[in-house]
Amino acid sequence: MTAVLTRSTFRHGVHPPEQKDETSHLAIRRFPFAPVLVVPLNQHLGKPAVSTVREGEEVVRGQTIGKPDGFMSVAMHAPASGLVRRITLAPSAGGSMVESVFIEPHPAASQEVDDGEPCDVETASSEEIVAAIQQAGIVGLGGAAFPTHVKLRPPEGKEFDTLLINGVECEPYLTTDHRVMLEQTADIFMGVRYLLKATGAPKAIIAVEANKRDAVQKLERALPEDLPLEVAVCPVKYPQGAEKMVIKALLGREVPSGGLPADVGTICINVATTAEIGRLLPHGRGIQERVITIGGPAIRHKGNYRIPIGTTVRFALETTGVTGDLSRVFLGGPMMGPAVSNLDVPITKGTSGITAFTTNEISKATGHREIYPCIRCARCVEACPLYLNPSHLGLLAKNEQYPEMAEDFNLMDCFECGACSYVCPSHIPLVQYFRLAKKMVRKLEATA
Amino acid sequence: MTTPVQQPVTSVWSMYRAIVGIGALCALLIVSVFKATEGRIADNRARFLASAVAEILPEAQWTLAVAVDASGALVEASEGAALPGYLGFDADGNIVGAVITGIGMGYADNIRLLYAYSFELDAITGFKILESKETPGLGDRVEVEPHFLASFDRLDASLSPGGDALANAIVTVKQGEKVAPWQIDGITGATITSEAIGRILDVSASVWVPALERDAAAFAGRQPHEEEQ
Amino acid sequence: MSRMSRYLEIGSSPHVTSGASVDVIMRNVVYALLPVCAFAIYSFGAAAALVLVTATLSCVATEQVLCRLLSRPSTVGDWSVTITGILYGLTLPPDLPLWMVAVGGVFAVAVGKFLFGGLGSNAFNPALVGRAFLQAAFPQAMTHWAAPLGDARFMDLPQSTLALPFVEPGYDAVTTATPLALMKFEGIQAANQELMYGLTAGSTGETCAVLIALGGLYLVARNMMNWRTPISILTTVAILTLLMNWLEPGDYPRPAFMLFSGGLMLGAVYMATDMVASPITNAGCWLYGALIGLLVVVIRFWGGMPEGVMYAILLANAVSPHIDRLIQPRVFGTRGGKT
Amino acid sequence: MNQPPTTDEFVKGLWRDNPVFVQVLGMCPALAVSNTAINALAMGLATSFVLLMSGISVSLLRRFIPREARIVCYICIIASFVTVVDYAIAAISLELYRSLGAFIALIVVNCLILGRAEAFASKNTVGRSVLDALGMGVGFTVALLSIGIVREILGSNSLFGIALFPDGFQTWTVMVLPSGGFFAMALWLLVVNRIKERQALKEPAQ
Amino acid sequence: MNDAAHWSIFVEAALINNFVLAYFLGICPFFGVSAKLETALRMGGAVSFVMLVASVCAFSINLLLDAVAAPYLRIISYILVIASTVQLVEMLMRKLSPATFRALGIYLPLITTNCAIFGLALFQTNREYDFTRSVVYALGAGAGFALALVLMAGVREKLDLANVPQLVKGTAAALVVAGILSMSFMGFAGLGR
Repeated sequence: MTAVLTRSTFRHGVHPPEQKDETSHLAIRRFPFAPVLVVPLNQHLGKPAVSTVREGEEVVRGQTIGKPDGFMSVAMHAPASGLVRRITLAPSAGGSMVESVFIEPHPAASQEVDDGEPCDVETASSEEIVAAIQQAGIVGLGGAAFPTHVKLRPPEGKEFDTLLINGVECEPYLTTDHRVMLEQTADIFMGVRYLLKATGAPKAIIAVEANKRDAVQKLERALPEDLPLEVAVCPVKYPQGAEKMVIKALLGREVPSGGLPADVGTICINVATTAEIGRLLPHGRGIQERVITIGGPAIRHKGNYRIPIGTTVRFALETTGVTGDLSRVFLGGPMMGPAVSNLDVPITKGTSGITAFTTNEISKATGHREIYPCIRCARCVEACPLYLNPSHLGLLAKNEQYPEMAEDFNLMDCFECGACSYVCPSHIPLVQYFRLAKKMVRKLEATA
Repeated sequence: MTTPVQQPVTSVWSMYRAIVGIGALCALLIVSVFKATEGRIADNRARFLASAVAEILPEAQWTLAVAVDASGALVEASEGAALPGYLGFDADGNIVGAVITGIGMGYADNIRLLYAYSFELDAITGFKILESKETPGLGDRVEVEPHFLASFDRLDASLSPGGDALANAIVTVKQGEKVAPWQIDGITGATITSEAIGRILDVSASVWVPALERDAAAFAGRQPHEEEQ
Repeated sequence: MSRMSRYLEIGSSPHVTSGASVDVIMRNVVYALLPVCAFAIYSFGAAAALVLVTATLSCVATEQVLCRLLSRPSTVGDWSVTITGILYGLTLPPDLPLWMVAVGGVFAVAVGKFLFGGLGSNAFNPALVGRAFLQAAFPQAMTHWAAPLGDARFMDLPQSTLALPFVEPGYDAVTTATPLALMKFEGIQAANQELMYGLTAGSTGETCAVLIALGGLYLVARNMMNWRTPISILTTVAILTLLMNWLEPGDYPRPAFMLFSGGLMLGAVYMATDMVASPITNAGCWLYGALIGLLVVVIRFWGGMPEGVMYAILLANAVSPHIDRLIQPRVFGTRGGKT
Repeated sequence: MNQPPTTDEFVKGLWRDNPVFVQVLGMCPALAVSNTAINALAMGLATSFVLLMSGISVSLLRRFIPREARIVCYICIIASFVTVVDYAIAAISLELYRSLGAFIALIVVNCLILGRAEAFASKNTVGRSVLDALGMGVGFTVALLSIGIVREILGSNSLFGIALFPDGFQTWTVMVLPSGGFFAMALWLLVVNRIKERQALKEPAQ
Repeated sequence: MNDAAHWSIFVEAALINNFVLAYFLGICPFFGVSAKLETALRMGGAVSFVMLVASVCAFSINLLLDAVAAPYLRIISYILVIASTVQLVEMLMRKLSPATFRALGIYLPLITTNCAIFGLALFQTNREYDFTRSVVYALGAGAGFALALVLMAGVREKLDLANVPQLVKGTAAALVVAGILSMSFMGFAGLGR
């Protein structure tokens, strides 16, 4: 099978500078173990895992240290062999304190990964694969950290006709999926096999943006004959990596407002997640590390690193080195990545990168940001991939009319891609408004 | 309803009593004021008419209200006729001309005007705006613009040979293009209003002039009623 | 590591922007207007220059003073009031007394913009509010047109230009009528070339259709104007005129005359496209443009005034919130995709 | 309820509860016939007269009028006095009558009058009602006059029909047009609001 | 008898001499209910309807008053008959069409003694319109009233979200908007001749 070169994409969207050239050619390197790894038990959406270790206990790398608490939860594994120093509350990237396991890696340990019960793709049933994925602690590695196994079973009365492997990676600066596609091609194909079996979908498509030609070629060349998988290339546009957008771009299907991809017979799995499934399940292992891009103008040794979960941002930055005045650090890319105020927060399963800006760069990127009133130039309307009206939503938010925003203007559909803020000539912090507004609406709904 | 039951329920009788009583009081008031002012108002009206007539038909000593009935005949106007005309008489009872009310849509609202018709000249010899809401400074120039008013020295309104229509329709033309006696020299910048005046005159004169020419003579020799002096 | 011990800046994502800025957009509109201004001065001479300068200065000064009075930070720097001033100046007769220009300028900014809350809140185009006020206040002066390309236009000022404040202006003998007035009241249509190149009488900036269109193209090319609005207006006017011409040939002017005469080009390109007072969606802009076109044709053909662009745009401004309410973008996933 | 009349009944209508600028009542006449000062004055006086007379009548008859039928009775009384005023003005000056037009008859639906009858006169003694009506009437007249003066000076270059400035003053036609009415009233409202704001700022300091 | 063309009467009443923007009639409900589009629409509908009723009433009253030669009873009879007819219609509507009543009904008591309604009755009398012209005039006036109300509501809803100075908020802002609308409606002058 050959790659489908498609011109089709979603409507609207923006074209921020890609900034991927500095790291896209750098092979994934292994990151050293930090003196202390902070492993939050809540690295996914849903209920936190329940700790299965005690303070002072020795753990082996890959050993389960947290078991899933119900269906909307996944297992947690030790990222290194060492000593559980403490189990206590620690700051997280989101700003709140979460229960975390502090592990001190043994400097002398071999850091051999502990294998569990393997799950053979040939013999395992669909249910067994789903359970294995949950036990492997697999979540969406693209950033959302949604437990993958939850997505895999089609809802009652629906079935999947397409498995979409999302290798779009539209955020500027990030090149992890790109490198994974180049270097873990076989893992991806193995992962697809697991996923096809688990979901019952007859075929799979892997979506790649046109700026990753080498990955496309690699995938095509290595594509096994028996795998019903095709590679589709779509034009570069932000935020094509969002689930709804990539489904629209490749299949022309619109996920209903408030609905799931399953409603249009599609399941969408991130390419790195797929690779991890393919890599871990045959050995019965769990996630103890992930690939991230450490980049941005303030980083001295930019690159793609396989980094143990729980490494603090501080340790990561100290290892790669920083140039200039470090001014803003965010986890992920610059469009959606949350800025961190505290460098001691750990890297989790959902962290796809660390981007660091210097004072200089920030002022260059964001200009001198005088906030003007909205002049209704409609650029945000033209940018919003969900065809919302950010201009009017912004006005309503400013006047604190939150319920109206949700009821009449589909506020809750917003996934905070940042396209509106990016284009706004009045520099109105629209995404910030919407984030707050969504929080307020949820609060109102909860109290109502 | 949780109306507190403080007030005793009003009897039907007291309601009738109140309404009828107040109605009677009001009726008394209104009728007495009407009677008291009737004379003065009539005086005022007559004076107003007289001053308007004096302006556009100075020869007339007194006037008689007339109207055109459904068959097109000139008759003495009944009280409160909508758009009355007036025959102007001199002291000897000779008819010296007629003053007629015309109405029509102007630029912003209805224009109501009086115009004078001369039997001798078969022409309209002047007009006076009674009511208009034309734009001050633009539309109201019809009352002051000399070349426009000059058209009314003698605006031809002669009848066709059959005697039942105007020989030539009265029409406002562009400023400076008046060539015929039945044309009104328009005002650039107040075109709408000046054209409206032409149209009002044309419509009104088409009805009135045939009736006047045919029947006015019958009224000759009338003497003024007392209240019209 | 000392570099990492400093305070980190907390900013909400996205951490990059496209670099677009209101003042840049506004400044570009001013650039686009400069050729139109230059032609106005070339065509009508020193008087037009004075009108434009007075209009702009009065608008800018009003904004500055009002900001000061209400203890708000000055908003002159966003250039929007400069656009208002220039646009307003471009809609005035070239020999309008300067004191009237100033009165209208103050009104435009104080009432048309500031009372509504300044930039982004004005429900009506402020320049047109100012002009409409003058049209209502001084109808004679506002319908008094100097002939273009007069011989002494750079040396002598019309008598009326320097009329003392509150004094009725006197006029030089030579006046002329605009092409629209000639058409409406005299039935004479100016030639296409005259209209395109601005060899006719009219407001300072409305005469040269070519330069207006060029400025508009520049702004469209820079994505600073929604081209749909002017195209919709012009198309509607052209179609309706063609229709009337076909129904009753002779009574109505030809479409080209309608398009290039009067303030239609200036209004369609620069006034109707005022983003604040026009609908936000593209579909809304089409509808809004069609409404303006319809009103222009109705007022020009059947109304009392030869020109209707100003009123048409003001009325459409008032309708625009309703257009926005009716035509919202269809939210993704609310119609169901292909399956 | 039957307290003795106080000066406050009179004074409140002038400023604190000014019917036009504060309560925003009776706007139709305030805008429609305020294009000249003389019209404004005549309208103000006519309205005050009706206000006063209906106030007295309602107050006098308040025990006689049953609650259920009060509105219809008030309307009857008001309409009668309006008819009286209508004829009186026609008798005094036809010119004035013509320029006020239908707006005299429209006094009958001026919310101010029915409002005062219902809210005040029906609950208070004749003395207090008279003071209240006078205060409201004067307040109404003054408000109308202040709008009318601005509109007449700018719009017609005259005051009470007397030409003001020598020839050559450029009249502002807009001020005699309807839009001028809106603008002139808005201007006065801003002035009044500003003064009230100042007062409110001062008060807590005392 | 006034013999203006029907369509010109309609255009004149609706646009040129708009009851609100040129005659200032019905200003109270205009400012009162023009803050939200929903209420503005309903009020516009209710006023149009009552205008129609009032027009028919006034025409009949006039016939009667002319017959008995009692012009001095005009004001009092107009107001009483219009007010009571509206009451009757309200009761009928409540019985026959509860849906319409819910939509318009609550506004009916508000407008029985509204200047716009009463003004309509007076103006059609002054203009000496015949029956059909009176009805057309009422329809035009009602349409114009509703139009002004709806336009006003749109702008005011926009102003709700805008940065209007405290001093101007409320009636002053509404007056300014009405003034600008009134100036804009001057563009219609001369139509319908």
